[in-house]
Amino acid sequence: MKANPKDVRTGVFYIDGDVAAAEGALAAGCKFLGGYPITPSTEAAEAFARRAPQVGAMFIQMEDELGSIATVMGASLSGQKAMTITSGPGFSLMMETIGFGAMLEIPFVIINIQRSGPSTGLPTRTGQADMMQARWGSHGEYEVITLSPDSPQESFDFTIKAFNLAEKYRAPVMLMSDECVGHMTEKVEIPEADKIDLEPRRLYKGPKDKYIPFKPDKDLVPPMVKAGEGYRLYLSPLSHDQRGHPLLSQKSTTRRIVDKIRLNADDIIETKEDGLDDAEVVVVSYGITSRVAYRAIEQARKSGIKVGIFRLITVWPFPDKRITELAKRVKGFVVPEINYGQIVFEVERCVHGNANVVLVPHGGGWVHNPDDILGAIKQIMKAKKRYEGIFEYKTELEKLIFGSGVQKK
Amino acid sequence: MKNVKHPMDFYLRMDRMPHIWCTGCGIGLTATAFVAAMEKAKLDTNKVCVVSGIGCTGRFAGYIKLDSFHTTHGRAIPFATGLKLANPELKVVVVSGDGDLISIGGNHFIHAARRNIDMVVICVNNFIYAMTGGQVAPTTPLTAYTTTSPYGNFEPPSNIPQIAESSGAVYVARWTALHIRRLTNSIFEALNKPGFTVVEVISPCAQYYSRINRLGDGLDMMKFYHENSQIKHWEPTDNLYIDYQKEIIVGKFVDRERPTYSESYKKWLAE
Amino acid sequence: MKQHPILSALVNAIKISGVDKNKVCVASDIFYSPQEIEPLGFDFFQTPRGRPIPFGTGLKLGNPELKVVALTGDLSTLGGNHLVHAGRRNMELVTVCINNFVYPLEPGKESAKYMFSTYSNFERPFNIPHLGRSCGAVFVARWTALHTKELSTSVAKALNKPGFSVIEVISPGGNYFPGIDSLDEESNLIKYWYEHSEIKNGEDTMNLEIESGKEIIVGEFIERERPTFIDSYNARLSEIMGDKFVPYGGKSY
Amino acid sequence: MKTNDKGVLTGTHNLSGNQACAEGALAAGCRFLSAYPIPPSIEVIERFTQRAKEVDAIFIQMEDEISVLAAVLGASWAGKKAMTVTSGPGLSLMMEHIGLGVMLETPCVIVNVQRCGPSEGIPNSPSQGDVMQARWGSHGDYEIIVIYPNSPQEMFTQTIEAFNLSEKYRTPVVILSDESLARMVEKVVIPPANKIILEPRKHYKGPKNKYLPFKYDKDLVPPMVNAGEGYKFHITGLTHDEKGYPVMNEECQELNVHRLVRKIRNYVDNITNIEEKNLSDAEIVVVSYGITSRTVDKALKQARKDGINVGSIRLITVWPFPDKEIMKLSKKVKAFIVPELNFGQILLEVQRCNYGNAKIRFVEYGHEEIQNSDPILNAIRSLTK
Repeated sequence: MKANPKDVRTGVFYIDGDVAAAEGALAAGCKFLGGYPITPSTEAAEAFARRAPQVGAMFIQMEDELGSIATVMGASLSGQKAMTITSGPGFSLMMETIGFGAMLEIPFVIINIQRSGPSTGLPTRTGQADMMQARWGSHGEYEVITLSPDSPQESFDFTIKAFNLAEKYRAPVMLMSDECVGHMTEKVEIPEADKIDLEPRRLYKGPKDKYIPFKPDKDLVPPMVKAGEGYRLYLSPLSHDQRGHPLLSQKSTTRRIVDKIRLNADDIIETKEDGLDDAEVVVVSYGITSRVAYRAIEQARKSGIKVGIFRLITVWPFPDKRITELAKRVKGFVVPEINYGQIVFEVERCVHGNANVVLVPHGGGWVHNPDDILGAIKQIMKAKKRYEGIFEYKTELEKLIFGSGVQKK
Repeated sequence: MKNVKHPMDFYLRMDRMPHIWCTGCGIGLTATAFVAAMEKAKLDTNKVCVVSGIGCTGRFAGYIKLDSFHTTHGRAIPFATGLKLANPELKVVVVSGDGDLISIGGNHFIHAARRNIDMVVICVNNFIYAMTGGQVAPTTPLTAYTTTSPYGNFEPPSNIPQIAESSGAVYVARWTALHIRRLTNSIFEALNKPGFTVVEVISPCAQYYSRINRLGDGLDMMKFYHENSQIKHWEPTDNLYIDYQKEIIVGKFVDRERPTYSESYKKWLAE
Repeated sequence: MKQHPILSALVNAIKISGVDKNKVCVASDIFYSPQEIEPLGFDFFQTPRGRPIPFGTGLKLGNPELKVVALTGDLSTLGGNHLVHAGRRNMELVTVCINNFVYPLEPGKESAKYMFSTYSNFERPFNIPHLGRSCGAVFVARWTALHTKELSTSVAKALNKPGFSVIEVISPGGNYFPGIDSLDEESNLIKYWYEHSEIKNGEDTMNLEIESGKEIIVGEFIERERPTFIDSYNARLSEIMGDKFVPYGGKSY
Repeated sequence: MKTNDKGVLTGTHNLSGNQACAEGALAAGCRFLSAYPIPPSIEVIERFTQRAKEVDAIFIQMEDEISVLAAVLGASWAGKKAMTVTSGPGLSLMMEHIGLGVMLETPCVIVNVQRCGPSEGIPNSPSQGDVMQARWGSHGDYEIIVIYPNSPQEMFTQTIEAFNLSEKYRTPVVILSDESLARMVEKVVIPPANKIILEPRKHYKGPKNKYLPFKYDKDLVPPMVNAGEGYKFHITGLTHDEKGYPVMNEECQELNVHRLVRKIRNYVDNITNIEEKNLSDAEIVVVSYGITSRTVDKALKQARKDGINVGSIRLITVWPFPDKEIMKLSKKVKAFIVPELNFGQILLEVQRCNYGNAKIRFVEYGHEEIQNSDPILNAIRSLTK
């Protein structure tokens, strides 16, 4: 299915990541945004609000994030592609309802423009510290899909991708952007509508009386219907069987909700590899950090170190297999993150002790200094032995603040 | 000149000056009124806590030299509830904006009023989310332009005194930022009244609200509000809706007696 | 099996009001068993606690043809804010607030009921009709669960009335939860309130406080006209954008 | 510091896990409980409120879980030891304020009686699905302490321990429980008050005018004062300097996060509390925590009878995770077995610390068969073949 020309603002624009995300949503046929203002995500909501009436979409600013995410659930069930836009604190408030969406397999998209935390933190500065929260934030067992753009162009493309994944797998999909990408203004090319492929909603085709809400197809994803079409839906967030009736066991639906992502992981996972064929050191990065990493890699290559980059486009589900493969033939992994270690734990897990893992931490507020990443790369090259656990590289900034006084874990 | 002390210095964190508020903003005036009221009330300054949420007014706590707490968005009232219940000697004042108290904090607002928890709530209403760059607020008057209502606001605004009154506040007043003396007096009365007391302050947002709607600078707006305000004490709260650039009814609307939460809790424990 | 009075009232109301059963969606944070719901012939969504109103808002805006009923028990606590703001927007919802004085999901212990009652013995109860009125609802009523006929007519009226309507239903106890076998005790409770209620249509909502030992006033209190959210949205935008603007229909384009 | 006797119900009682938790809190000197009723955590509130009068403690039922935790933080700053109790859906709503608690370094205890999720799940059946959430649930970067007892007796002692840790490191501490532990009634021995050691609040001693809310000591934990003592301090959820004033730059953010993370990570060895059973000769080690560990013990007895050298590690503090211990073990044992009441959460951590040394078997429990030790036995046997 192709995008609707009415929705797509074809052309070349000079816009920031937030606006690009909003345009992407509209191009993907998103017709509903329930939002609440929070720095640094507001530009996206503003852009959507401006364009909404022109394409027959609805923007409503709710009284809080609890409300905005709940409206998204309703709108999606009534047949619209729906999303919400927020940042860390709002994201935390949405957690309960994210679990609800996962349980009822409601397709929806959350755009999280990350900022520095915890709590209010630095509202106007960047961060990447919500990555684990995106995966584990709500109670109980569920799986999500997250995408992580590093440029306004990608914010546009990945938002469309996000909606496609949401419709395909009927799962929560999160675009984990950050303040840097959100406020970075760059050239964004929006193609013609017929160049944009959209995943149509999996609508149920069979006879009305035969409809079973949670009866999965082969790929473990059940087709769905719209509200108000006389299917007599009964949807309850209690653990349920295929008919949606409460069932005192997690073995059926809840298990499938997890499996439908885990077993389809290979189709979902998308990564970008650069110069890995001869690499001795691999920089694993995602989002804005990968742009900084490229700089460090250039410098390292200049000085004759064989470095490659492994970029996570979909951070969740995590590309376990590929990392394990790589670990067998490289010296080590450098993981720069704008946090004090989240994805690095996943890398450590998949490496199985076959290579060194060096974390380049950053408290947030700004991006890494390429020299730190370079330093970490050199660190691995000169490492004689296998480290016990993750080696936390001491960044210039850290030295500046703490000297070498504070001992490491 | 350096060592000349301003009478307000005692109540302000001079080491944090200059403050972040724009010229022509009404929050500074609210601070002035609050400090004046504090002086008048002669409370033990060690026992007074100021709690704020997030937003322009959320920074209020940061400039007042009392035990001051800057909490999360909309949660100033429950945080203050905890303070008050855990240590009943404290006098708790919540100062925050319209978006913080009425929008995301609306539930806590009505419930604290229902419980009649002993606290003073000063709500600075500037009709807009200023800190995030001028989005539509539940108090934005009809037809006013904001960044998320680019075609003019079509949602009827909240009537803060009415919500407060109908959910059980014992004292409700509204003034514009320029009614300094009356505002001071209201805050003074509120400080001395046991129970959930609400003072709404109509304040201009010179940066966003006025710029988007072309209403001149802060002082023009402040003057406008002041001149177009009509003092009607005890006006039924139904009539207190604010229309875009129209007359604003101000005054003291509610002043009644109800047992506070702590009182009824003690009574219940005694039974 | 015994059908819960509120459900039967809802079904009658749909019959009386003549709205298309298939277009009725019920968003509820109260659990009803599928055996209770499925015969009734409307779509039923159990939402997270306290969120039926925003959830219903989404349904309504996603497809304005729907008739959305928000059925809620925890409204006076978790969802109070949503009530206030949906009322302000005059979102087109029928909100049926089941006021059972307790959290029905809790074990039916007396002490528990006593302690956890929203209106626990020293806290002042919310005057829900008054709150509904002052936040802008266009139709406000209160009945006990045994006023089946009146309740159905009120819900029917609300279904046909454009705008946000609040109907409070006094229904103590928690019989609609499996595993709570307090039926007699609690149908007695309902009977008690039924007998101690007096009908005063159009009563000023100020006087509707629920106080133990006092008669409880029921009836239809408010019926007024205000433009709904979608109306005022369309009005404003066509005023600004002129004929360029396509009124919001919510059809899936 | 000893507790005041009023709170301590010295003697031997038959208590459910939830009641033991309430008793533990009272014994630890907790005098403020704020909660919103949600099964299966009710009994804690009941017990606490029944005893509230005797010890003049305060209970307030707020309008939702968001305000609940906000009130707890407020109470803690007003000088009371405060806690809240909830279950999965409630914990999800509390996430934002866990972040605030971490940022303001506010001592408080959050008890999460787990139930099957996601969303409403199965309200009245046990689960261990919130283990990762307890660590990662709030936005931004932080470390937190999570304790998971496995019997009413331990619920009592560990609740006291939780308060001590929260006071010592000035951080919110999460106690994980679950429906079956909460409802299980066992003998609980409550010692006399003078036998219970409590960590006093790390109160500031110096001169009033010199006080800086976030000026930290060597252990990276700043001393604290209470509201209403005349210090006129300011604290904010924004990134702040040691005065507690917001500072909007990278260095300050680095300083904050660095300290919030390190004040826990640097003391992992002091915090970690694990129970080891016959590891000396063990070739197979079962890593378990909470309610599942009780089933493990049954399985181990049987396996030992069959002459298989199995040992077990029980995580009493789940977070921070005992990386070192698992690493050490992974070098000398053949395999790990990880039984959990979820679809694999701590399993991931064990895999991480295993460094590819030992085999790992995951035993997935459904809440129905939690009593049944056969799945673990089968796993053990299959590994010995």
